[in-house]
Amino acid sequence: MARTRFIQAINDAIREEMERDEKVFVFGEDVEASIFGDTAGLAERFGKRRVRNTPISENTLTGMTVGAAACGYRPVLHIMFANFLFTGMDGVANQLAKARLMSGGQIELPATIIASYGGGRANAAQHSDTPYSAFMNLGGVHLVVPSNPADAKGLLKSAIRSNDPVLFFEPGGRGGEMGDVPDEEYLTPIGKAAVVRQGGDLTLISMGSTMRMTIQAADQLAEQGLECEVVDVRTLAPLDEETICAAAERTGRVVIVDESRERASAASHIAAVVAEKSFGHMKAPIRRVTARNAGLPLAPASEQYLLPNVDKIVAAAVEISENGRLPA
Amino acid sequence: MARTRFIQAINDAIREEMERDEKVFVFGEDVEASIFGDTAGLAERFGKRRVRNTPISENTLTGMTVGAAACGYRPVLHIMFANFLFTGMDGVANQLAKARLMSGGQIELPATIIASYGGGRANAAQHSDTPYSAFMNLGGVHLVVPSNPADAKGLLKSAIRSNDPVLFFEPGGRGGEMGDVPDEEYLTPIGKAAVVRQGGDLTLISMGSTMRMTIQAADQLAEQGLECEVVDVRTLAPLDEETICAAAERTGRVVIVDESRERASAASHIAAVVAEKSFGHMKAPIRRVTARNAGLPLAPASEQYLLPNVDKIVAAAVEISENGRLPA
Amino acid sequence: MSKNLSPDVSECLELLKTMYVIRYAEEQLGDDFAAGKLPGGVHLSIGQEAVSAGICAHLTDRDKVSSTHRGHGHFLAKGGEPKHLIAEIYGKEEGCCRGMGGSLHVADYSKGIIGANGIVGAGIPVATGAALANHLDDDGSMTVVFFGDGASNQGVLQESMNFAALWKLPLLYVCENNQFGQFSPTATVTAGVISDRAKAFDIPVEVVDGNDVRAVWQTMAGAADHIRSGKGPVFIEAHTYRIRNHFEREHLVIKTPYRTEEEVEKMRRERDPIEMLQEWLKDENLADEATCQAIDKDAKTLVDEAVAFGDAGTPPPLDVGEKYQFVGTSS
Amino acid sequence: MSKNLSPDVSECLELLKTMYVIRYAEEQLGDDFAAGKLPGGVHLSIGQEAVSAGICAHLTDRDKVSSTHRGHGHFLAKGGEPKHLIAEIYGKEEGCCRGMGGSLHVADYSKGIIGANGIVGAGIPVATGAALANHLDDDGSMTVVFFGDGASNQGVLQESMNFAALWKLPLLYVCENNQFGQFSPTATVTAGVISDRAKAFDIPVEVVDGNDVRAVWQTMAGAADHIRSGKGPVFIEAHTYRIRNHFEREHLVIKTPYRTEEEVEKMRRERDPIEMLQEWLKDENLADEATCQAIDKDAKTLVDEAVAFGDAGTPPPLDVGEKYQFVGTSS
Ligand SMILES: Cc1ncc(C[n+]2csc(CCOP(=O)(O)OP(=O)(O)O)c2C)c(N)n1
Ligand SMILES: Cc1ncc(C[n+]2csc(CCOP(=O)(O)OP(=O)(O)O)c2C)c(N)n1
Ligand SMILES: [Mg+2]
Ligand SMILES: [Mg+2]
Repeated sequence: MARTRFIQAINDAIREEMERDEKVFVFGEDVEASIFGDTAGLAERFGKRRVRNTPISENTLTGMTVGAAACGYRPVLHIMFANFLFTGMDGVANQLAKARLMSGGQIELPATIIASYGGGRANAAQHSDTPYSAFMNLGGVHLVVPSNPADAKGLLKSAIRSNDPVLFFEPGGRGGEMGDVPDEEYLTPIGKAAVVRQGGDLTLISMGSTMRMTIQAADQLAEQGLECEVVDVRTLAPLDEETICAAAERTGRVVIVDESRERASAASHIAAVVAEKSFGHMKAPIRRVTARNAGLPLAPASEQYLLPNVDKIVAAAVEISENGRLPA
Repeated sequence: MARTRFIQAINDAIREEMERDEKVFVFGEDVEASIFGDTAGLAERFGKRRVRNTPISENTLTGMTVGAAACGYRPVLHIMFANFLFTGMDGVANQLAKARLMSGGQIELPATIIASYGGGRANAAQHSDTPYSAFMNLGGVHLVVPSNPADAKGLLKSAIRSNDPVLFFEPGGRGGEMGDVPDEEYLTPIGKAAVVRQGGDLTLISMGSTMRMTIQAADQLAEQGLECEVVDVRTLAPLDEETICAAAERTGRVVIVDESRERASAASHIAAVVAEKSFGHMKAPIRRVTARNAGLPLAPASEQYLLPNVDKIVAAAVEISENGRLPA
Repeated sequence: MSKNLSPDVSECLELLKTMYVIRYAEEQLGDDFAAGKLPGGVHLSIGQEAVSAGICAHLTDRDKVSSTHRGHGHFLAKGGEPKHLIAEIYGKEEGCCRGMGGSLHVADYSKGIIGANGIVGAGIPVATGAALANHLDDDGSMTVVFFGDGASNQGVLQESMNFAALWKLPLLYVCENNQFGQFSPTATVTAGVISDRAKAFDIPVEVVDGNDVRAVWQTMAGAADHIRSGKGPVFIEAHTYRIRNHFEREHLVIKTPYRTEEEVEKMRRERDPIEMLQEWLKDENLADEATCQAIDKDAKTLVDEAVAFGDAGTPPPLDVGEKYQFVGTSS
Repeated sequence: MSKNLSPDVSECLELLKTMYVIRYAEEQLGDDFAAGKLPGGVHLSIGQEAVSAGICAHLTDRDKVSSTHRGHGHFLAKGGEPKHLIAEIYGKEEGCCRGMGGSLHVADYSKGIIGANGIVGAGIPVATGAALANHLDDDGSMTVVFFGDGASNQGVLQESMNFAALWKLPLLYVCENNQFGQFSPTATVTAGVISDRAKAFDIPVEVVDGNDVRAVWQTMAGAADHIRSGKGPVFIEAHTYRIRNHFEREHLVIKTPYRTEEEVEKMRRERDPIEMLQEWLKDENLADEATCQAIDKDAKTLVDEAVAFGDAGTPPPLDVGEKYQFVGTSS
């Protein structure tokens, strides 16, 4: 184990996979200079043939990803901010998510797209969306959302090795966060959630950027006498319904925390799955703590107001706890 | 009342609103020739200044919609197939949904986008998506999904008059369906669901293209002794949670039917709302009948297999009915 | 680009055969559609066969072709089997895409046919990625992207040309200017000369009579040479004409005519690429009537066999959609 | 396009003032950012002021300007109030967008400033819609869209030019070629000459020294004339140079230099648009040192007042986000 920065774990994952398989190449706007640091140093190591700075042309970038993947390569597209996925949406929604199905399974599409998402840093509305929920509905792309350096590395390595397309959503602005990362090689499986904490009173379910506040909320609730089971969903598509439902059923009380907007969110979906599959075990309303249904303003307090936070999670948990209030 | 074709009701709505307000104009690829018929005859009536055939450039079309709306006009963009919204996604997700918020409320954005959606007609994966669910998560656009000619007309008129952006999702291939449309002028309010049938055993909730099969399922269930309350959601954003929850609570048993793919669908969202707000009234798992998580194949039987149908609705309803099986 | 190369007699006869196969296959599909036999719609390229034939004659299986909603001709000319095309459009398991794609999505990756595309213009970025793969392979292979005059107004064309020019990608742009995009005459929705758009990127441009298959072949000979030698992309604008409807039986929905019957008739009479080639062959005494008829017959037989194959095919299993969606493996 | 018109002395002094205001406002914002005072980031246009000033001098409130992530100069030159700009970037309720947009989204619709844009290139389609509104208004008003060399590689540029050329929209394209897109020198990501891309659409092109405010003013005089008289769009490529970072304190994240300090220093010394104009005014004996200093001082005062205004502003209420999202009314 080594204490590793989040961004470094991502960088390590790409480097290791580029070493392993020369069909892997990285491209995107300024991947050499690397604003976030996740592709830093790769051009020096692997050369400009495999680390390609591109023009600003998101529609073509996503479409190229499909073409290169269908023709034998393993492209890793760095799209920078997740909002730019919308700018290049056709290549994802109409091509990447459909090309294999439409071909009757002729091809593999080993493509990875890295996107940094999320608000809370006064980046204003066009640089702070959490769009994974919208992509969940596309059906044809896997979605991973790591919450810590170890998972980031393990999930990204799995994504790059996957013969199916994977969108890797990197919680924005968390690059500096440290976490323990195994020294030996490992993969974190796509499609497996993790129970990161045990507790019999309540189940908190979250992913990516909101995991930290979810765990803080669990700490706070524990201090107040409510023990929470905490699930890190890690993969939104395919969704590990088994682990999620089992954790939900163990307590019968569920709060789902998700940074995306409320409507048709990952949280809504997980709630629906629990309400459908684990209904008989539920003892209380299934609560969701999400962003509100609006774009994010610049003004920091107004922005924060719209986002999930520890207090909102605690309040939701308390509301559905056994007594409907905090234990004394 | 006059029996009116679905497509004609849409056409009438646009015509009436163009008569009413000269700031309304229609544009899009071949809106003059009008493949679906919904914009047919408008060019003859209002001239080419207000009915504008455009090049095939979806990214610019959606972006122009924002510019024209912010500068005093009421653009109605016909994007043809809803999949092409993905082709022009930036203008919707990053501009239209955010421009007012980012300006601090300086402007109104009276823009309407018409898109035909849905599968079941062997149009293959790129012409058969039901993408309204993905758009629900954007936060900054209203979404209406009519299921019959009267609502289509009333909702589209409201959309065109709305000072906020509205995406109007037209169930594809239903143009020929007839329905009674009031003779006098009327508006169907955005944000109001309709209870279209009473029944104490079970609540079926649906919208747009899946309403007809939902009502057929209710008929079939009624024959078998299960009386269904049926809700036509009509507007997905804003969502009429009040009407939906009240209908859910009246029976305590809910099946939600939605043509979009299962994950992060409108159905998932409605289920989550019910599981959160009406939990105490629920007597059975909240069931969702949606498309499966894949693109739609050409081969008709394989396509149908993935889509909701009457049998699936009936089966889901029976599953959660009082005895867990059909009354004898 | 070298221009002196022109197809010899046997090459001409090959081109003739390719065009006949496309013609018969599409006539069949038109009839099938009218008869209500097809599950989905079809866009026919009848009258435009020379572009597919002339371009693809210079390609091998290692080369890629990215195509459009009007892609049957590209598929067949690039070596796709007629029976796999027909079975696909019939929605049968035996089709090139196992009945999953249909007319809008015909593909045979083993032949380098990386797919027709239902999104106008979207084949361009996909092809750019394929050309990047060729470039990385560095084996002299290339990619051809076909697209229409209407598709030229999608911004991805400009984006792609910038990439291809910068990175000297082995990518050939073939704009099939058939004078209409759906029901809009090209000039009403397209400013300037389409191929001029390539000039700003210093991409060499050729404008060719797309109904003269020998001219297309010849232009392509030079373009392919240029591209394979690592000199970067080329842009060919092929002028042709869509004789058939935009989609079959369009008059059922389109009430106002967007062109005259006389215009179509004149093009059919005077500019049929098959007739043009046959006449030239006969005028030059390179092939007689019998030779041409034999080729015609061969093509017809091939298509008839393909139809029989399609008819004999089976509908795919119900649950294949989810099965084909993901491969589920890792490297 | 007529070219003989050039700015008179009082116009030159106005231009000088505009440039000074932009300069001081942005220097302030750079200092503020370094001091950790700003809620978000800023992209400064220092060194590029002449483009904003020279272009916008010919616009009225009825005309629209669509801008970029580097949009403070456009905002100020188009008549936006410095205090509304500063307060906005400080995230205050008193800002032009009530603190909702910040630097990336400064807009004042009452002044025809229809918004900076955080999505590179996205201002182009928005401006096309605004120009369509101008066109429908048919009152001689026009729209200017500013965008960078990097943004020129977004396909929407081609798409928009096609619309504007076809419909003769009163739209001016101003490409601010400042030689970099983020950390990529333009030539490494951009093939050919950007303004050549307009030529395929038969859009008149002007290339101008974007640091020579009089040249920009003069070019714009002709362009505006052309556009307002209904002749359709014009494309101006203004060559300039970004003296500051792409975003402030970029060296904290970007470890490898993408240009030399000497290059920047040389541009700062030799090509400062404010210095260039002042020197010319003095050389030509059109304005003396004192006149220039007075303008400098006025501008500084204006910015100081704006800063005081911004500092005195209040954070917006917590719940405004949802409030501003929709207007909730109907026509
Ligand atoms: C993104 C997108 N927009 C619109 C359409 C509808 N559409 C199908 S074909 C077509 C016209 C294409 O014209 P062109 O590129 O000239 O090809 P042609 O049909 O003439 O071969 C249009 C608009 C589509 N399929 N995809
Ligand atoms: C769609 C999109 N892609 C990428 C970015 C990130 N980005 C911000 S500024 C910029 C460079 C823009 O270069 P240019 O257009 O030349 O403008 P300049 O910064 O030089 O003024 C990039 C890539 C973005 N904001 N939007
Ligand atoms: Mg065409
Ligand atoms: Mg630049």
